[in-house]
Amino acid sequence: MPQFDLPVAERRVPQPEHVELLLEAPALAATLTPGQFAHVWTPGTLRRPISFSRTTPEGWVGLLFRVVGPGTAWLAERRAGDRLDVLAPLGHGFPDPEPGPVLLVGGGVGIPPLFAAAQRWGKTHPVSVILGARSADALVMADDFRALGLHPILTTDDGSVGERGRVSGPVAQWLARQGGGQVMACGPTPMLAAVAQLVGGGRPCWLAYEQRMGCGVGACLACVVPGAGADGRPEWIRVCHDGPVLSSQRLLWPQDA
Amino acid sequence: MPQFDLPVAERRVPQPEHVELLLEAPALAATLTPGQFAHVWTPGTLRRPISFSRTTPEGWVGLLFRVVGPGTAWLAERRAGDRLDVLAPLGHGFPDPEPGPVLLVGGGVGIPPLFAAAQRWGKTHPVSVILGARSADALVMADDFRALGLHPILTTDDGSVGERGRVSGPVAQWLARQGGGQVMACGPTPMLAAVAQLVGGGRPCWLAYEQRMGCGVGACLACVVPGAGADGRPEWIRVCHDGPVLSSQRLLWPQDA
Amino acid sequence: MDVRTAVGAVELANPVLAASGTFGFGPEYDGLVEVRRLGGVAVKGIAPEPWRGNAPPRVWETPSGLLNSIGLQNPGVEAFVAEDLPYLRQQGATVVVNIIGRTREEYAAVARRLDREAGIHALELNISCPNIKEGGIQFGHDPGAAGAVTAAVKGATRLPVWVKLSPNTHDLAGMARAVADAGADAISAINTLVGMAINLDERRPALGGVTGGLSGPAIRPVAVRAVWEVSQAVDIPVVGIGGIQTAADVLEFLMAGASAVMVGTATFSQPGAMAAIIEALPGVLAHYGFDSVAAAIGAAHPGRWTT
Amino acid sequence: MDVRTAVGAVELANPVLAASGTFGFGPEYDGLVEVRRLGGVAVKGIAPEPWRGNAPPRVWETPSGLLNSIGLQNPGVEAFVAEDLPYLRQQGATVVVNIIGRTREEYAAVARRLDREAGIHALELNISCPNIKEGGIQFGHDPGAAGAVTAAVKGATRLPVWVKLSPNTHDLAGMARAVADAGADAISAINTLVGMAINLDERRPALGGVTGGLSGPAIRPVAVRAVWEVSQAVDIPVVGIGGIQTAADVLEFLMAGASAVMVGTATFSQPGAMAAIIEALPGVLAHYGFDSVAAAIGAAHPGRWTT
Ligand SMILES: Cc1cc2nc3c(=O)[nH]c(=O)nc-3n(C[C@H](O)[C@H](O)[C@H](O)COP(=O)(O)OP(=O)(O)OC[C@H]3O[C@@H](n4cnc5c(N)ncnc54)[C@H](O)[C@@H]3O)c2cc1C
Ligand SMILES: Cc1cc2nc3c(=O)[nH]c(=O)nc-3n(C[C@H](O)[C@H](O)[C@H](O)COP(=O)(O)OP(=O)(O)OC[C@H]3O[C@@H](n4cnc5c(N)ncnc54)[C@H](O)[C@@H]3O)c2cc1C
Ligand SMILES: Cc1cc2nc3c(=O)[nH]c(=O)nc-3n(C[C@H](O)[C@H](O)[C@H](O)COP(=O)(O)O)c2cc1C
Ligand SMILES: Cc1cc2nc3c(=O)[nH]c(=O)nc-3n(C[C@H](O)[C@H](O)[C@H](O)COP(=O)(O)O)c2cc1C
Ligand code: FES
Ligand code: FES
Repeated sequence: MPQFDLPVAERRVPQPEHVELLLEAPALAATLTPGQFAHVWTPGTLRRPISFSRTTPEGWVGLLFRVVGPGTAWLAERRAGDRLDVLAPLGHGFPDPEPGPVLLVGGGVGIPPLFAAAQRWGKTHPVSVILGARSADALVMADDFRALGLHPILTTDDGSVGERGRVSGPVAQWLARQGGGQVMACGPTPMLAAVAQLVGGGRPCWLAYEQRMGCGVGACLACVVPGAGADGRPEWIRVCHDGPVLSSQRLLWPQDA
Repeated sequence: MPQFDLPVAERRVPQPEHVELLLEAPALAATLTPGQFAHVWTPGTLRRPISFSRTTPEGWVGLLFRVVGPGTAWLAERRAGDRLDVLAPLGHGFPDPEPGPVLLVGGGVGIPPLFAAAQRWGKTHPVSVILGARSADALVMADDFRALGLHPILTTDDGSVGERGRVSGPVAQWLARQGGGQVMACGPTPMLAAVAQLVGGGRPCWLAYEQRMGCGVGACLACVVPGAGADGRPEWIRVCHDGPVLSSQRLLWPQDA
Repeated sequence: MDVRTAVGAVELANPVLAASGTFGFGPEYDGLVEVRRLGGVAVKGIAPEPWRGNAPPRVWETPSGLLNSIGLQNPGVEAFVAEDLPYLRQQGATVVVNIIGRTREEYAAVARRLDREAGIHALELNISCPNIKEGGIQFGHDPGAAGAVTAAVKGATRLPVWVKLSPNTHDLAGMARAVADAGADAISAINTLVGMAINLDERRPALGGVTGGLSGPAIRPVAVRAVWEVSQAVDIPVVGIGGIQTAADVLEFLMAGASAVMVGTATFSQPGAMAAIIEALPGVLAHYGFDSVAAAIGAAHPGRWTT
Repeated sequence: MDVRTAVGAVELANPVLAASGTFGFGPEYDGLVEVRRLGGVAVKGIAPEPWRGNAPPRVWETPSGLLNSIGLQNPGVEAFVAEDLPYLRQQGATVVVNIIGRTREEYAAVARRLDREAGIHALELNISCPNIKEGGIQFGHDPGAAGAVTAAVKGATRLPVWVKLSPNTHDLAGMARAVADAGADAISAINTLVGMAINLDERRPALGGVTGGLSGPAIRPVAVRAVWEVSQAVDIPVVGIGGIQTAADVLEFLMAGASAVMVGTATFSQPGAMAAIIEALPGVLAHYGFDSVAAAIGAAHPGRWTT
């Protein structure tokens, strides 16, 4: 995983409190797998992990984030021409899906890596998209999916756009409708747990996980989540190195841990 | 001593590594005594003390500094329109001189407060000026003194401008030439000690002192220098509150302390 | 929003006090800080006689921190009573007098002298200053000695006695129990950490006193943990100190178990820091779902976690 | 410019080593850090058997600092020897193996097992990790226990033994003397300070392990002072650790008395930090008037001040 010093090509504000920085990075763009992330330098003692949201024909890569604290606030102030120091591509992204339908489920700032997945597999697989957020102004990239010819189902907690409620309803419907297929999801941990439970053991279910990180490269053992080892015994999985995309089968959920 | 949020009206670079910021501060300009200083907010845990270098007819005040570390480096990046958070005017400046000749002696970044003194007393008193620095590119404000109609004698350690050597030579000559008069000086502590020794006890000698500061307002007891109390016993003098301008009579020099 | 709090019998209009040694005796910040708006003011440490303190330089900036080696320079208790106390009394400030000594008897002597004075609300025993070279320093990490000096002071005054602990020990809980058992009315935590810096140009320690006390945001995690540990070890109230800059920082200390806090180093950079914190506190409490300062005290303690 | 140095019998091409726990076992930073260019690598603490460590979250950022509560998760000595050591051996790195245990015997067992392995240059005893809840923690502040574990390890290996001290004590000099008397070949100072933070949203400690170890620039003044004190208390070499980010920081530790240094937290933010420091060091030494690393060691000690 090399280190890059990348110029910001464009800065977008898709929603209030959300910024997408497009970085000029043709070499990186060519090697990215959807679900991989960048560990981005910001002032302070730790970098910030952000998933890649897209690649573009110009050889740009996107980082779309919500401003939640000092790190993302600093990033949000970057302008075209400024440079970002990023370690990338980090971790394992989504595996190439098997033939058949693919469901992408994204919640909040978990949506960006699923857009990257839609870019990659939208033409080779029948892709359905379900996006959730607290409210309309936290729902990002719906238009980007539409521009790919996809028709995302939207849900918001407050009903301000799409269906009122969580993604679980539409996910359950999709699962009931489709005999087989596979699911890729990214979002808050409770959402991932709900999706994993709905999917159950019958179909592949890939989840892009979050955990507080130190190094981002597997060295410090900070970013662990509980998993089931090969022998079924509990083991720690490093999100940065073994993930962030993990099979739902490999994870132990808080209640099982 | 109030707190001000002052816009930078102009930024000048009088020498490499030196910056003068002119701040729009009519209320402050009206009350300043030469030798008083500002405690300027910079990122980090402490403010930075900088003497006022001048006032202007527009109601501006100047801060002229050399870039030596992170605080002054940050200040040097300020541009017209940026704002500075300053506590000012702090401390006691030079007292109104008695009638008669006045010698101003400035070394390096000790020159600015003496220019402020020249502005104040250049018309009411016969003022002589001796300025010293390491080399030509550390000698500031000579032209400003000339613009007041004064003829500063210049000395540099390396002889790159003016006389080669220290200010002591010209100071001794001035003292020998003038029967009476008074001296105001600001610069590195060894220079102040030399000036004080040359002047001796016969004439008023006012020195603008430096010491590492915490609060800048007299509360923390950080900025002390050894002085002789009223009863002759050693006591600590707070540079921020009792100074920075102190009578040479009040100070104990390192060798006496 | 009810921001009132109490440290034992000492009632405070809000939980934000000025920390000892960073606020002089009050008048120095005149025009910048209204002392009567503060929860209280802890004055510079006072000894029976004047102390000279350490050679300059006495401060040095470090990453998010400050080293100081003032060395407890102070005018002595008589000068304090005659020259400094009247201002604070007249301002109606809640006054905590920080006291220092080289021996148990010296501490008790200051306490006894101050017991006669009006306008003092509590004494704070600084048994933790890392800058004095005399015997006093052992009070900071020896539970027996700390208990003995606490008892001596309690015997010399009717004023509430707060004991200020040093973080430079592995056994904060033991120290806290020792001073609580000896009758302390509250514990202040923490004083500075021992640290030092080198002046590379001069090839010598940056501070005249060689080592100094580290304060500022750098030490906040050490302070929060001290408050956490001490507030669970004893039943007397804890005053949290160390690196506080914002109302959110105050809430962190409250949730860790502090009943009030003190702000020190932040005042140097921003004299208005305490006023700004007091102004912001109601909004921050509300944002995190508290309806009073009291409700936040100890809210993160075991058994009270919401997740 | 001669940047070579030595920690007792261990000769180093330069004084900059990777600190234990922040650099894994080396290959994690492949492509970003060339381990053979470093002065050396201290690997993650190794116990006789695998340790599970603490619950996440395990890191939390603080002002100029980092809290961690990894809790010494490690694969155990057998897995380390089979899976991790070969990479470092093959890279030709100078390898310091950090070892941990719950008892004196466990430390000795790891040391005995590693004594048979090629490619290890020193052992570093972590007697100071604040994150383990078992008996081990007492080694960190009890000179007797620290001396005993040092002696036990010395008896189990021919490798040089460095003992890594905790700053969470008031008597660093006493700890240093105890381990030196027990035969330690060098002292590493310091490990992390005990600290904690509260997650305000969740109303609970931010770290799964509740308290954690504070590292990063915030602790540099504490570390410099530890090196200063320890290097004057004992005659064995000292390895300085804590908050180093730049070549000037390295010089500060050298002047305080360190013979070499370790860089930890800085690598997280800037994987190239160690390489950049090594590259800048000759220029920085020259700027401050030194013609070698050796000349700078202890240059600020009493009796050597130039002013
Ligand atoms: C693999 C991965 C991919 C991510 N992708 C995205 C993305 O595409 N868009 C996006 O908006 N956010 C994403 N996040 C979350 C993002 O990293 C945090 O929002 C961000 O680090 C917050 O930093 P801050 O300084 O603004 O906030 P603060 O909350 O002040 O950060 C404090 C510390 O906590 C860490 N932290 C805070 N929130 C999180 C979180 N949710 N997950 C992990 N660490 C956290 C920070 O990195 C920092 O170390 C991702 C996280 C991970 C682990
Ligand atoms: C009353 C007074 C008036 C001053 N007036 C001027 C002026 O007009 N022009 C000018 O260029 N400089 C002046 N100085 C010196 C100026 O304060 C320092 O150069 C500046 O603080 C350096 O900050 P830094 O972060 O760039 O450097 P650093 O050296 O990194 O600063 C580290 C710390 O040391 C302190 N410090 C460093 N040098 C000095 C110094 N010489 N005196 C006091 N504290 C110091 C800083 O304030 C800071 O706290 C004055 C100092 C005092 C006390
Ligand atoms: C310059 C200075 C002087 C101090 N003097 C004293 C003192 O006299 N007595 C005392 O108990 N604490 C003293 N302290 C410690 C502070 O009261 C406080 O405990 C410490 O600075 C941590 O808080 P902070 O990080 O908010 O500054 C002093 C601190 C500083 C910075
Ligand atoms: C994530 C992390 C894990 C650590 N693990 C160990 C360890 O296993 N053994 C040890 O002796 N020190 C360990 N340390 C302490 C470091 O080696 C070092 O002493 C400390 O972080 C201070 O240096 P720094 O400020 O450069 O990080 C760890 C530190 C961190 C941040
Ligand atoms: S963040 Fe260091 S191992 Fe994952
Ligand atoms: S700087 Fe605080 S008293 Fe002068």
